[in-house]
Amino acid sequence: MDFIRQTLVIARKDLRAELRTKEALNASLAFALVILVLFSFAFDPSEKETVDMSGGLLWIVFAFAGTLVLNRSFAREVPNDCLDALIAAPISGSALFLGKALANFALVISVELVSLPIFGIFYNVHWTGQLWSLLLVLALGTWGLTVIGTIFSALTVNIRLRELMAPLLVYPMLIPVLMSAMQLTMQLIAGKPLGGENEVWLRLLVAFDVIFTALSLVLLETVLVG
Amino acid sequence: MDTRNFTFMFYGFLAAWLILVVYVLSLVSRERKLAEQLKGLKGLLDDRDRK
Amino acid sequence: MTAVAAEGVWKFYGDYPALRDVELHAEPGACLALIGRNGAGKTTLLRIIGGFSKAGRGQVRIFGNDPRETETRRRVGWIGHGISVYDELSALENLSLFGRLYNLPDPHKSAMEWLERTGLERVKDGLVREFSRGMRQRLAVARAFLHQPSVLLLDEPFTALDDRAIAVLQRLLREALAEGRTVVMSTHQLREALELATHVALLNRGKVAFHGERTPQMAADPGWVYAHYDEA
Amino acid sequence: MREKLIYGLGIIAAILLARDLYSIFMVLPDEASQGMIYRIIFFHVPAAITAMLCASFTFVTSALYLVTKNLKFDGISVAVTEVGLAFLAANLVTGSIWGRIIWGIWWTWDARLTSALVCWLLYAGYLMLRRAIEEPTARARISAVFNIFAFADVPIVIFSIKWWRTQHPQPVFWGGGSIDPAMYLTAVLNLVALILLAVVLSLIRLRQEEMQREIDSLRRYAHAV
Repeated sequence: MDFIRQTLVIARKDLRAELRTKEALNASLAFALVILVLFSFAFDPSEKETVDMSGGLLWIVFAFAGTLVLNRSFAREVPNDCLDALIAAPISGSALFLGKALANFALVISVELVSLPIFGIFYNVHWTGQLWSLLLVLALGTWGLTVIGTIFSALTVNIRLRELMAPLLVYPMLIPVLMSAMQLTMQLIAGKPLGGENEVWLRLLVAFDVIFTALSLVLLETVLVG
Repeated sequence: MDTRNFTFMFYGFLAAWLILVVYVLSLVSRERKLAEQLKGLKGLLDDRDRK
Repeated sequence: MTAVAAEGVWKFYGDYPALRDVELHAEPGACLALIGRNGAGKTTLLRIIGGFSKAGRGQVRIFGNDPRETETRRRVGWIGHGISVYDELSALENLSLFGRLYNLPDPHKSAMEWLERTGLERVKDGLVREFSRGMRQRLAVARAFLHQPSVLLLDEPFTALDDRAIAVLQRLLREALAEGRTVVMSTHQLREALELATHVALLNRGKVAFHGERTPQMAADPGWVYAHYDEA
Repeated sequence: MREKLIYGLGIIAAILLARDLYSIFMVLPDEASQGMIYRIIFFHVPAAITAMLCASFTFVTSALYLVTKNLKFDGISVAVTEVGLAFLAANLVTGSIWGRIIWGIWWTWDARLTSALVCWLLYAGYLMLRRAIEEPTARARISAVFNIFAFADVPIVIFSIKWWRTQHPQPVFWGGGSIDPAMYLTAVLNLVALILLAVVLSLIRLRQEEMQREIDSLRRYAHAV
């Protein structure tokens, strides 16, 4: 179907362009590692404390490192007026959004999958206990992060204070995602299963992803075409 | 308990009113600034039209 | 069927009317030059025709359809101020990317064809970042012609181009017009534009001050139109 | 016409507020456990409700702008949002002062207070975003889209923070807590008074927004000539 093909074309373009320069990817990875190291110096947590704060620490790292990549998403189109070429191309706003979101998702997930083992080593936390549930939470949380990051990168693409404005707008929006992801990650690392009273957090995460993916698919066209 | 209770209630009402008053004052000052700009621009355009 | 038609188009920036009741049309095979001072609304009008922004009031039609419709966009080519190609990708990668976006039957073949026609086939695998200005501009021209658009919209095409790129663009535009395609361009370079133009439209502070055929007299003295129709 | 409306509503709001202040301090008895401090609730809760009403209203006008592209709705959106933010700030401050007595600490990461703070940050972002865009039409469009995203986030924020941690007493009016009819009447009257006050302030702010629009177009006209 055309929609899927065009989405993949956009996603592949974004990934190829990013992997060629790796500027945002390296910055994001370095940023994640620095925070992990600093936190271990700052708190020097005991075994019990580490597990308690694992969810919070990991998702703060993911959120901040992630936004470095996400802000670049539409900013990359500005130098040669490439955004005009994409708007002029016969693809719908939703295909453009989904393509960019998928590319961003892949990049942010890769940063996370690198930082997770490093977190395990630095804080000697056994995080592979419930690997599949953890990866599910990681995917859902990162998709929420990516959707909001991508649409706000588009929203602020033509604004002069773009680098400053995007984070200021994104973080308050992300609080529900970060909260539920932190809660679920901590429970999983502490060994508790996903069901039970964590169920409600999982539902909130899924609801957030669905609502804002739908909103972004509909509204990107309005954002880009004046 | 009672005196502290009263003082904090007083602070509470004072704070609530203070915020609203500060906001109203900012509205008033903005109103004056806008009116001046409007008058200045209109004056500028009138002179230019008369020339 | 009129290629490009603007009917009663208004465009507001806040309350300021950038375009005021613009009535313009271009038949297939015509080359309409939009001229006018800076801020007269040339680029604003062109961007509405290209579907980059919507008219406040009135409407723009390309072959009778709304410019934002996917099918219509498949038939429109655009050259703006920026070259709209990616520095991180090579010339061939850029053109095949746009070839796939425009759903061409064989993106690679069309890309190679247009690289040859703009003299870039030898550097097809070089990254655009390493290209000279002239090569980048010719690649932008190749991208605009890649999907054989029936309508070509050019926003001040001759300002940023070097001599070789201008020659290439003029040759391609003449061929396109001969094949019955339509060109609408906003421009300051009256000489290059008036050579190609079949019709001229003068915009003055958002209003159409003059719209008509290009007479030989205009080509001879580019300032003529301004003198007769452009009040202060 | 609008002038009369502003002054008329302003006077009604003032009268109501005076009556409420009188009844809050003079008429109503102290609450058994909390002593006098509970009186703050007569401002704390109505301020939150007014702020929430402002948020919903500005969501509607933002959506209307996107549909009609009429700048009037954009003006209303910014006016109502700004007033809503002022009331939410009042709610936050009174809440923390009340908390100081009840829970002994200035700021508790309690569900209601935290979600009010997050909502405040969201809509403060809206105003900052507006200030970063000059061109009026683009500003209206971009801020309307942001407003829709912010409004969609509010319920999720409230739920997520409520589950995260809750110390806030069950809602006194709807929580089935027994409430003395006189108190209830005063609270409702105070709510009406605050809503009227919000309408008045919004109308004033709207008039300023229109003046600003007129200034912008005169300035562009002056440059163009």
